[in-house]
Amino acid sequence: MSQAMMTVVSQTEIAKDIFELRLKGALVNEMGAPDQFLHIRVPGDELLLRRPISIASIDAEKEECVIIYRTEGKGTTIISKLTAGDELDILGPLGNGYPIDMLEEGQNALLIGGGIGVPPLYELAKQLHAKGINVVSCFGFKNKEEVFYEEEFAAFGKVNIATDDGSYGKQGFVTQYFTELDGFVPDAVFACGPKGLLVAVAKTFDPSKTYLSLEERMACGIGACYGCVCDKKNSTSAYDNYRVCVEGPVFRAEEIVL
Amino acid sequence: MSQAMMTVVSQTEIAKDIFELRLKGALVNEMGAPDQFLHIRVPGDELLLRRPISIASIDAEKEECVIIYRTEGKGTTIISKLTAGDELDILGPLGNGYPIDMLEEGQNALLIGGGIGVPPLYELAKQLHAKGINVVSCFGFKNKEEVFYEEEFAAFGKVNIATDDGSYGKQGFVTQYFTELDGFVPDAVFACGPKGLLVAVAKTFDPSKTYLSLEERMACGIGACYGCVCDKKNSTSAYDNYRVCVEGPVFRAEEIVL
Amino acid sequence: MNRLAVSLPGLELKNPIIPASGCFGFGEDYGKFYDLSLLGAIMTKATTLEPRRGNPTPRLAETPSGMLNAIGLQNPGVEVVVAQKHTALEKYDVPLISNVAGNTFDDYYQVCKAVSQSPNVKAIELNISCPNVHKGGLQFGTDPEMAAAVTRAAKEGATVPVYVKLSPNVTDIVEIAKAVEAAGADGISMINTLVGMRIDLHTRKPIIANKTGGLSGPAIKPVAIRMIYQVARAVNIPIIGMGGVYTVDDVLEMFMAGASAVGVGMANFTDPFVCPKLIEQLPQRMDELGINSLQELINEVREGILNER
Amino acid sequence: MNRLAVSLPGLELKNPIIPASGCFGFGEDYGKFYDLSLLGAIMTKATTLEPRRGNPTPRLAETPSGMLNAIGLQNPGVEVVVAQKHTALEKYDVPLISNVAGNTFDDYYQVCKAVSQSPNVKAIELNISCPNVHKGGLQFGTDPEMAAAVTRAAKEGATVPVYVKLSPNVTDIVEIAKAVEAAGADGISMINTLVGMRIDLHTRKPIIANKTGGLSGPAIKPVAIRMIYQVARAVNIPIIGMGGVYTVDDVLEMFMAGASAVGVGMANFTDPFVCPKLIEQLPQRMDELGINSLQELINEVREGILNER
Ligand SMILES: Cc1cc2nc3c(=O)[nH]c(=O)nc-3n(C[C@H](O)[C@H](O)[C@H](O)COP(=O)(O)OP(=O)(O)OC[C@H]3O[C@@H](n4cnc5c(N)ncnc54)[C@H](O)[C@@H]3O)c2cc1C
Ligand SMILES: Cc1cc2nc3c(=O)[nH]c(=O)nc-3n(C[C@H](O)[C@H](O)[C@H](O)COP(=O)(O)OP(=O)(O)OC[C@H]3O[C@@H](n4cnc5c(N)ncnc54)[C@H](O)[C@@H]3O)c2cc1C
Ligand SMILES: Cc1cc2nc3c(=O)[nH]c(=O)nc-3n(C[C@H](O)[C@H](O)[C@H](O)COP(=O)(O)O)c2cc1C
Ligand SMILES: Cc1cc2nc3c(=O)[nH]c(=O)nc-3n(C[C@H](O)[C@H](O)[C@H](O)COP(=O)(O)O)c2cc1C
Ligand code: FES
Ligand code: FES
Repeated sequence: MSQAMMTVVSQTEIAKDIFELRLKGALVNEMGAPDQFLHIRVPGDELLLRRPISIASIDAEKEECVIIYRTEGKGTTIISKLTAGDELDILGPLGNGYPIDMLEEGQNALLIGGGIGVPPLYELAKQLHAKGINVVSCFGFKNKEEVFYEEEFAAFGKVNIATDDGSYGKQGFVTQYFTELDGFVPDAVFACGPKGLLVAVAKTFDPSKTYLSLEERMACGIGACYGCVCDKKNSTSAYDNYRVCVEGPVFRAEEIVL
Repeated sequence: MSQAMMTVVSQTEIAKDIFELRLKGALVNEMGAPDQFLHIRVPGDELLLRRPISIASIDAEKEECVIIYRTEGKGTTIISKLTAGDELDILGPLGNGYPIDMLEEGQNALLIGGGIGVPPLYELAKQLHAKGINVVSCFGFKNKEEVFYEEEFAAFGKVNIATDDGSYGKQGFVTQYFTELDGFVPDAVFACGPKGLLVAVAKTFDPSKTYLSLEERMACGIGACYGCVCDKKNSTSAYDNYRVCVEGPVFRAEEIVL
Repeated sequence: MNRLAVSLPGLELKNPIIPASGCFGFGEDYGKFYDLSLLGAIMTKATTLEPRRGNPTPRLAETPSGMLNAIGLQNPGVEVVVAQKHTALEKYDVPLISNVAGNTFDDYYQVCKAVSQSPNVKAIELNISCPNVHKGGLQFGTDPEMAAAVTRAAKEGATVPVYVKLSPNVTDIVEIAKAVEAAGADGISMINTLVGMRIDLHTRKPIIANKTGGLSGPAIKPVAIRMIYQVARAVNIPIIGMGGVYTVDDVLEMFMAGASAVGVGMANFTDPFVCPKLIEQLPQRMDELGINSLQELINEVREGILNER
Repeated sequence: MNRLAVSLPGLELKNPIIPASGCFGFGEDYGKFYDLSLLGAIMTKATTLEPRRGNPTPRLAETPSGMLNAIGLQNPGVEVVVAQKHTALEKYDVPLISNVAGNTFDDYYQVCKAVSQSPNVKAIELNISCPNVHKGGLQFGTDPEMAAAVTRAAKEGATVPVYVKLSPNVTDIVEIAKAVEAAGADGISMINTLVGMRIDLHTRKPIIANKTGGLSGPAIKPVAIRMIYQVARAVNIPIIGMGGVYTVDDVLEMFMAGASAVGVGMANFTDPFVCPKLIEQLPQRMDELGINSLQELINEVREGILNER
C-alpha cells in the first residue's frame, strides 16, 4: 500500500456510462489479490474525498492495471474525462480482496455480479481459471446497453446474463439462475453488487463458502476514520466491528450482518 | 454587457509571471472604451467568484481582444494554464473605461502605469495615437524581468521606465519622471497601478484632468452587491458612494477619496 | 397546472426561485440580463429607516466554496427605497419581499410600515441579524425573547406577511424559530450568513476592513439544510430556505429538508443567469425524481414530518 | 534553533502540526505511511470510559469543500486504549494529546485520570461536544456553566494539562472560552465540527444514518479563524487551532489569528502525507513572509493582541 501517481494509458466507454480505464505505474507491483481497490484522488481541487474503485485486472508484466467504473456523480464524471498521458494520484492497493487459496484444481467457483459489481470479479475469474478451477458466472444488468465484459468472462467459463427489462439474456433478477445451475455445485461463491443481491446470495448459498464484496462510503480508506464499518455477526464486544476498507471489502457471508 | 463563452486564441508568458491571453468571440463587438474590464469565471468549479481583468487591446475586425495579467493566486494561475481552443466564460465588457473625447488632436496625454497597471493603458495609447494626440508614458516595474510592452507603447510615443532595483531604466519610483517631462505639459493624465502610485499622481497633477483606474475586490461586477465601493469626494449624502465596477473603474481624481 | 407554483402567506409564486437579499440589489442590475418577471419573487436589499453608507472596503473576500461579505447594510433609506426602488420594479410581474433591518424596535416598526405601502411588496423579510443598540450591540436574532419582541414590532407596522430571517450563529435555532412563530411571524427565512474571517498573511490583519464578514455559498449549505430540517419539525409556518443554492439539486434538497421556496444568493455572482436557469431546469430534474409538482412535494414532506411527531 | 518549535503547557513540540482527533485513529494506520516521530504531537481518537460501537452507517457524506461525519465516538474504551493503543505508540518520539469524551462528569473525571497514567500522554483534549445524559442530551459545550463544570471534573482527574475543545455551534464562543479558562483549563483547542446535514434526493432522507453529522474541512475554515481570533482576544491560555487546514498558508493563518499549534483533520483523508508535507514546507513559506520562528510569530501576535486591549 502506497501513494503514487499513475499514468493513464487509455480510457474507453465500454457500455453506457461504463468506463474502462487502464493505468500504468510502479504501484501495480504491489497488487495481488483480486478485488483490492484503489482510492483515487479526483483531479482538480474541488472534490476532497478520494473515490474507492476496485481493481478489475492486473497486468504485472506491463505494470498496468484496469479499473472499470460507472459515472455516478461529479467525481467519476471528472475521472471519465481523462485521456492517455494524464496522471492520477492513487492510494492503494487497499483492502483484502477475494481469497482463492482454499480452492483446488477441478473445484467449482460461482461468480455473481450485479451491474458495476461485475468488473471486480474479472481478475478473480482470471486467477481462478489459471489455477484450473471451473468458473460459472451469473450477471445482472439493467438493460442491453449496460451489458459489458460478457466475452471476457466467457473465456473462463459459462456466463449467464439477466437484464431487468429482458433486452438481453433472461428477463428479471440474476437470482433466477441460482436454481438453474445444471448440477454445477459451487465449492465457493463470490459476489459483488448491490446490497439486495448480496442478501439474496447470502441466503441461498452456504455462508461459510460465500464471499461478498461490500461497498461503504469511505474517507481515509486505510482504517483510521472508522467511517466505513460493517457489523460483525455474533459479535460479543460492545464496540467491535469491521472496517470495510481494511478488513474488507470482501467478507465471508457468515462473518457479517448485511 | 453580456455573458458569453470566448475562445482562447493564444497565450504567452511575456514577462516573469505576466501572461498575454488572446480571446476570440462575439463579445468583442461590445467592447469600446479603453480599460473596460472582463469578469472571468475561472474554469473548474473550485473558485466561485469571477476574476476582474482589464481589456488591454481590442481587434474588432478579428473579433479578438487581449488581456494581460499577473499570476497572483489560484485563479490567475488556473487561467494561465489555458491553451488555444479552450473556452472561458466571460461577463463583460464591464465598467466605464478611460474617456478620450475631451482631448483633441495635437494635445498631450501622459500615461502612468505601475506593474500590472500598464496593460490597461495600451488600448488607450492606441486610441489616443490614432486620434493624433501626443502620448508620453511613464512606467514602473519591480525589475528587468518584469518589464513588458515597452516596444508596443514606444510605437505611440516616448516611454520612460523605472525599476525598483534599477535593473532596467532609472532606479526607484516612476514618480521621479513627473518632474522631468522636458516641457511636455499634459492635457490629461491617465494612471493605473497600485494605490500608492495613484495617490502620488493625484497629488502631482491637476485632479480635474487626471483619470485614475481603481481596483477593488468584486463579487457581482455589475453593481448589485455593493462590494466594490469607493468614497465620493465631498459627498453630502449619508449613503452615497461609487461602485468601482459600474461607475468606475476609471474616475477623475477630483471625484474620489483614495 | 404550473408544476413550479408554490403558495405561501402573501406569496402566490409562479416558481420558488427568489434572489436572496443583498445579492441582487433592487433588481435593476440583473434586469439588464433577463426579464425579472421570470422570477418567483425578489428579496430586495436590506432597507433601513435612514440612509446608510455601509462599511469601509475591502468588503469582500473569497473562501473555499464560499465568500465573506461585510457590506454593512448600505442603502438609501426607506423613503428613497419606497419612492424610487420599489416603483422601478413595478413594470415587472414579480412580487417583492422587502428585507427590513434596523437597530431599534422602532426602526423595524417604521420601516415595516413604510415598505408595506408599496403595492408590489407582498411580504417582508425581517433581517434580525442586526446589532441592537439598546442591548450593547447584541444581535436581535440571537436571543429568543429579543427575536420575538422585534417580530411583534414588525407585525405591528406591517400590513403584509412577515417572514423572519434567522441567523445561524446561535446555539439553538429551533428555540428562536419557535419564539418568532409564537410572536406572530407568518413565515421563516433561513439562513443568513455564518460569521467568518480571513487573514491576510502579509499584513497579518483580517482581509475585510470590518474584520469579520458573513460567510455564504455552498460551504454553508450543510448547515442550512440541517437547520431547515430542524426548524421545519418544530414550527407550522412555512420556510424560505437559502444558503449555498447553486443547482436544481440544491433547490430540491432544500424542499426535502422542509422549505417551501428557495433564496439564491452568492450563485448570482458566479452566474448572473443562475435564477432563470434553475427555473428552466427544475421540471426535468423533477421528472427524474418522480416529483409531479413542488406544491405536492411540499405537502408530502410536511406529511412525513407530521407522521414523525 | 528549531524555527518550528512551539511551547505550550505540557507540550514542548518540535513542530506545531498535530493530526486532529478522530482523523488519525491511534496512529497505527498512518504509521504505515511515514514515521510518526515527525509529527509535533498526535491527538488520539476520542476515548470513553466504556467501549462504544458508534453510529450505524452511512457515517460519512461529502459536501462542498468539506465532509460530514457521524462516527459516534466508536472506541474500545479507556482500559484497552491505555493498555494497547498508547503503548503501541511508545516506540515513536511523539507526545500524545488524549481526546477524552463522556456523558457524565464522572465519565470525564475517570477517563482523564486513566489516560494521564500513560507516560506518552502529555496533555488531554477535552471533547465537550458530547450530550450530557443528565441534562436531557444538551451538549456540555454549549452552556458556559456546564463547560466549566466538566472542565473542573477533568482537571480533578487529570495529572497532565487539559485543553478544552470548543464546539462552534454556539451563539457566543467567547463566553464559553472564558468560562473554561476560569475553571482551570490549561489551553483551548478549537474548533470541533459544525452540525450539518445532507439529504439524498432519491430516498428524501438524510444521507447520514444519524441524520446530522459534523462538518469539517476548508468550508469551515473562515468560521474557525473568526472564532480563534475572538477567543485569542479574550483568554490568556494558548489555543490549538483547527478547522480546514490543508496548506501551510492555512497553518500560518491560524497562527496569525492567535493559535499556538494547529490540528489537521480532514486533510489526512485527501492526502495521507499532508502532515509531514506541511512540516517540510513551513520553513520556505516562513522565509517568504519574513517569519523567523513560529514561537516569535506567536509572541508577536500575542503582543499585538495585548496592545489592542
Ligand atoms: C471498496 C469499493 C469498491 C468500489 N468499486 C467500484 C468499481 O469498481 N466501479 C464502480 O463503478 N464503483 C465502485 N465503487 C463505488 C464508487 O466508489 C462510487 O460510485 C464513487 O465513489 C462515486 O463517486 P462520484 O463522485 O461519482 O459520486 P458522488 O455521489 O458525487 O460521490 C459523493 C461521495 O459519496 C461517495 N459514494 C457515492 N457512491 C458510493 C458508493 N456506491 N460506494 C461508496 N462511496 C460512494 C463518494 O466516494 C463520495 O465521497 C466502489 C466502492 C467501494 C467502497
Ligand atoms: C477592474 C479591475 C481590473 C483589473 N485588471 C487587471 C489586469 O488587467 N491584470 C491583472 O493582472 N490584474 C488585474 N486586476 C487584478 C485581478 O483581478 C487580481 O489579480 C485577480 O483577481 C487575482 O485573482 P487570483 O485568483 O489569482 O488571486 P487570489 O488572491 O487567489 O484571489 C482571491 C480573491 O481576491 C480577489 N482579488 C485578489 N487580488 C485582487 C485585486 N488586486 N483586485 C481585485 N480583486 C482581487 C480575487 O478576484 C478573488 O476574488 C484587476 C482588478 C480589477 C478590480
Ligand atoms: C453580498 C451579500 C450581501 C447580503 N446582504 C444581505 C442583506 O442586506 N440582508 C439580508 O438579510 N441578508 C443579506 N445577505 C445574506 C443572503 O441574503 C443569504 O441569506 C446568504 O448569503 C446565504 O445564501 P447564499 O449562500 O445563497 O449566498 C447578503 C449576502 C451577500 C453575499
Ligand atoms: C471522521 C472524523 C472524526 C472525528 N472524531 C472526533 C473525535 O473523536 N473527537 C473530537 O474531539 N473531534 C473529532 N473530530 C473533529 C476533528 O478533530 C476536528 O476538530 C474537525 O474535523 C475540524 O478539523 P478539520 O476541518 O481539519 O477536519 C472528527 C472529525 C472527523 C472528520
Ligand atoms: S474509510 Fe476510514 S476506516 Fe475505512
Ligand atoms: S462588484 Fe458588486 S457592486 Fe461592484
